[in-house]
Amino acid sequence: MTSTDLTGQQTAAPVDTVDHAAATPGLPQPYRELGLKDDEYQRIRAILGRRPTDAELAMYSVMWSEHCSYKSSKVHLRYFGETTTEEMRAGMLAGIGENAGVVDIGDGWAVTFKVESHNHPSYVEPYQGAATGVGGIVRDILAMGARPVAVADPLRFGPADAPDTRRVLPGVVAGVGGYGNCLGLPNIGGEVVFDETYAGNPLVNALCIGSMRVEDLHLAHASGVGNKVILFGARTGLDGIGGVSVLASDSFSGDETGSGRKKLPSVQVGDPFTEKVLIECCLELFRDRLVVGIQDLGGAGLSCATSELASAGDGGMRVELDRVPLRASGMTPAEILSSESQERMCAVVRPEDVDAFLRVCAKWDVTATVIGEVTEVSEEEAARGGRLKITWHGETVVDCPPRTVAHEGPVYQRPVERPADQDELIADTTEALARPSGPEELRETVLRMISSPNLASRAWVTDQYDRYVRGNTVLAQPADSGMIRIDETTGRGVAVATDCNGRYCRLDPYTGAQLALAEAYRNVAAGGATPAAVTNCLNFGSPEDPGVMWQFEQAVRGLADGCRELGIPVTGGNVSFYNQTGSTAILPTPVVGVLGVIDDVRRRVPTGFGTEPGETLLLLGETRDEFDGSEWARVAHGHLGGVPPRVDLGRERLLAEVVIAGSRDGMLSAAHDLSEGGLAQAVVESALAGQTGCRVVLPEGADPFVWLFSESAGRMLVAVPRSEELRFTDMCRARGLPATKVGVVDPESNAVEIQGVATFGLDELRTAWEGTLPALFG
Amino acid sequence: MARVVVDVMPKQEILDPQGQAVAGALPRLGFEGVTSVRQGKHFELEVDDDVDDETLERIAETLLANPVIEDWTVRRVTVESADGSVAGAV
Amino acid sequence: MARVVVDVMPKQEILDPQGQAVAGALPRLGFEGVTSVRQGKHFELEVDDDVDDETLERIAETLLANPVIEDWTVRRVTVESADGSVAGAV
Amino acid sequence: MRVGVITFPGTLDDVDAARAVTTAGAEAVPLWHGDADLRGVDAVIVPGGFSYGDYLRCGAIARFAPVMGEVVTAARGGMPVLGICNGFQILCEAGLLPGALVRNSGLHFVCRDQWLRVENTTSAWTTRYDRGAEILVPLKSGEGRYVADEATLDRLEGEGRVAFRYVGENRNGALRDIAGITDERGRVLGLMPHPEHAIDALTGPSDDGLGMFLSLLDTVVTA
Ligand SMILES: Nc1ncnc2c1ncn2[C@@H]1O[C@H](COP(=O)(O)OP(=O)(O)O)[C@@H](O)[C@H]1O
Ligand SMILES: [Mg+2]
Repeated sequence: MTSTDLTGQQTAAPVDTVDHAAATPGLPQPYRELGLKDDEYQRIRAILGRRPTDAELAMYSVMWSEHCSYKSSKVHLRYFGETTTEEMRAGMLAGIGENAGVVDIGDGWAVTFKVESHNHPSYVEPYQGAATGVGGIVRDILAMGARPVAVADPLRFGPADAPDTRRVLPGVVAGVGGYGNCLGLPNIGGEVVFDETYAGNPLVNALCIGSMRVEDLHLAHASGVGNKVILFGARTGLDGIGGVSVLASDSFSGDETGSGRKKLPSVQVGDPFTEKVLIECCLELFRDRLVVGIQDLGGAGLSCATSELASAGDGGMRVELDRVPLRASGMTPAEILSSESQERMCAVVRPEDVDAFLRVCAKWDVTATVIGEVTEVSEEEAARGGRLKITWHGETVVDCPPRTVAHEGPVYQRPVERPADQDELIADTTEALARPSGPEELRETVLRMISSPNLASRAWVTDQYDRYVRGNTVLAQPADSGMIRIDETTGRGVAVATDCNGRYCRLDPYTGAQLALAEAYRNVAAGGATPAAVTNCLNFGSPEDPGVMWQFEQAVRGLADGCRELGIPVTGGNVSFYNQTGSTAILPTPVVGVLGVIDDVRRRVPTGFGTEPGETLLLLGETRDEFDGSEWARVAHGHLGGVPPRVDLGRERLLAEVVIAGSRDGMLSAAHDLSEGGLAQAVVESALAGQTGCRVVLPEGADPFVWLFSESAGRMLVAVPRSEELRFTDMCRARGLPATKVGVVDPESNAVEIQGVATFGLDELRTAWEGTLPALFG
Repeated sequence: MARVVVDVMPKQEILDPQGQAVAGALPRLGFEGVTSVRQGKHFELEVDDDVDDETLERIAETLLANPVIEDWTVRRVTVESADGSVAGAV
Repeated sequence: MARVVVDVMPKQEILDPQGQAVAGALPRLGFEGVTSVRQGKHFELEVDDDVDDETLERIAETLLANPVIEDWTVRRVTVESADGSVAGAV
Repeated sequence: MRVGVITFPGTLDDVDAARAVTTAGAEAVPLWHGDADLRGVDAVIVPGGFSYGDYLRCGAIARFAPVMGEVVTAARGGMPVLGICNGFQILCEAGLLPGALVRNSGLHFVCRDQWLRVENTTSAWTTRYDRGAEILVPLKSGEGRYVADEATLDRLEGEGRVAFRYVGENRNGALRDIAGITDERGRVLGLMPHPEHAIDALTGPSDDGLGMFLSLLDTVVTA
């Protein structure tokens, strides 16, 4: 095999070919260093009938990793499919298994969306980790044939005042912004959550939405014998190779004196400009119908793209690896196959279209190279999922059934066990915690809550993101959901929200996942859109911990059962395990993204008060004494225990229907869902968003503490123009949705008055709410 | 008082999109013969005389460069020519 | 083949917020004695031997630096030490 | 009336600029960076974005594009040219406008709804506004801090070439709160904030930006 020093000087050593592998069955291979277990290695040998070559070993090891193969989660994720009814599937043009789910939104438009995690890379190198996280999810969406049209970024960090958070958060935010802004994708939502379990394990999830005409959907497959495989975009370099560099190290080169490659950093650097050009180039290729199949290169690089394309097609694939344009000299076949260089795509193209394809690439100054073709396979090979043959200067270095690489990785039934301390945790409720009493303490609690890191304004973050670009953003931060116009003529659009309260999930992962779903669903409805589909990003600790697997199993079941009850399908998602430090896992964090559809974005419902001269405030839903897991319990007592708020998905559905009907009939001038921080938080946010004061009058006999801070689910604060009040409350009554009058908006006032409790100047509230993050992060 | 120059460059194996963009632009502007460009950062520090080399090295490593993706060099500059160009000595 | 280094710095009279941010961060990290920091760009070009000094100067002036706000120096680098640090000569 | 909108690799706001032109009632004509051809347009918009990734310096590479040679010639001949954000940076790099745009003093990219005061109502792009009027448009840039030497700033002020100024917070630290300037003849306008994102209160903070495109119509029609 060839080994190289960092300056690219080649030291002659033969490449490990298939023939060589067959001839040297006993050669020791560093499979453990590459993360493979003994039995997994033996399985590869059994599949191939010989030892793998270095290149094959690189491919299998990265494709059989947890990240690519879902080996610990697969058995559980099946439940999503099992719980999806035909009716739910009706609007789905592509679902789980494709790069991203695709939803028919009407008027001939389809929308695709997906969230993905880039957690660990963002801890190692916050800027580049976050940037390439955005880049990766955007290419996923692009590979569906869609134009990426918006992004969102659910983020989680350690304590806001921890020194490491001061390193990680600004870098992550700058990276998300730096990449997304440069791509010209409006950032329309996300989350920023602080909790000590995320110290050392920040969660950087990135979501992208794409739109296309229904007939333009492209799926990744390499069909049509003779079709060419074209690699285009950035050159392939040594970045992101990480572990595979052991294949080039001394101990395994069989040459004790050779200068092996020192272990490379597994960090990738993003080039958003190249990606922007790649997007435009791809869209032109799609428009000109020059693409038969397409796949993005993400984690696992060419290993993934070639094996997935080949196994999804109807033939085999032959790739000449030496044709791959390189950025570094002396790269080995194994390194080329596992490089995670960003901003690359792989397409299957009819031979007669190759010239036109290359012309489009040249117009955009995008490097494009034919690296192989779709080949004919025997019936026997076809039964095994085709054949992938990769050569290096004429010698075969990979020869395998691609399905065994891409889809037939190991599947584990990991032990699942409810943690021993779960009962203790549930028993430790908030019942005994001291509550504020009297106007003075309540007043102080309001200010302390709205300025706490988890409830304070996110403007420090979101002001670094372009939310205007493309000119279709109708709702963005601060709003319950981001909403964009898809069709400029009809006004049809989509809304998206992501949510998860990891504290609730820690107390009860099943209910917690449903609460995450319920909140995202409610947030989408608050803007006036009809929830239509779900994506998720399941962030958990180590799957080798039976307690974590229990959390995972419970969360998946809760989410899937919840989706069935709400009648909206999960169209895709992503799993991120091993988010833990030592034996301490992060809070179970199944981030749920809900996509909604709105037929005309002009009827969107804003968050801020004051768009109509006279407005009545109504609280929809029921308020119970529910403080376990609440933000108040954290802020006031640093407490986590008990059971999360009750979830009633039937009620969520009704609430959404009423709000959407209100939006359709022009009965609502503002809406804001209640979640962390309860009613007080919602009132403050809506008053500040509209720069309009209000007077809150709680019902007779109400306990102001409970009414102001409880986190009961299934509630929304709405502002109703005076003229619509009767009509709207009649509708609520007729449909059985509790609606309580809790005050009036006062356009003349610069204050939020909570009668009998306190009066706050808008300036005072703004200072408290907006000051926190700038004071922490500059 | 001494002047210290720290140059920070992307590591060889790390992508340098900025350098690439410059290299790509040169031929379009009619400049031939430049085969590669890499772009990094250049810091000029004025430091008290009692700041030792080890401290400078630590400053470079912890603040000026990101060791995960960048290499750096630290030089004390002894001569400053009139046009502002510096002739360095380590 | 020759290596050319171009350093580009913000003009003295132009505010350099990046340099200031670094200077401000140093004491917080426990580094004393650095009285000023300025941040600019550092380019390393590999050029064919037939590229003359005048061309290099034009490359720096028209592309690498913006004369309205920046000063620059161009040096051909003759020695490269083992650790990758360069000792320059104009 | 035909208004050219240039697309460089990395341009982002070309669709928005074209939409604004159309909304104002003119025809938007796409211009490609690689073609040294203005296709007979009456005015040109150099839109926002990250041309060539904004690597090296914002606008530094784009200004050498073939189309820019034509723009410079046409502008010197009096054709109205509007550079927005990255376009403003490109016009400065190209020498059509004095000064430069550098990193925001806070070192962060800033996206916010920004109040501007209209200081000049005689340029090709500002006749529809009242002097001293305040308009609300998005500002979104990482390198939006306008700088020039004192003499240049004094000259700009003296000649009434400061077209727009930031009102209230000046988040990028631009000298003398300058948001936009014109050339000597008032035909070329460079502006950091984005009027093309403020043509409809549905998708922007206001429709205050439309006035710039309507002003152009007046200018060209009466010319
Ligand atoms: N990282 C982020 N990126 C973009 N937008 C964000 C981010 N974090 C929060 N936001 C936005 O800020 C607003 C407030 O966030 P949050 O309080 O989490 O909303 P909610 O409670 O309604 O889910 C929302 O519009 C949300 O989308
Ligand atoms: Mg909400």
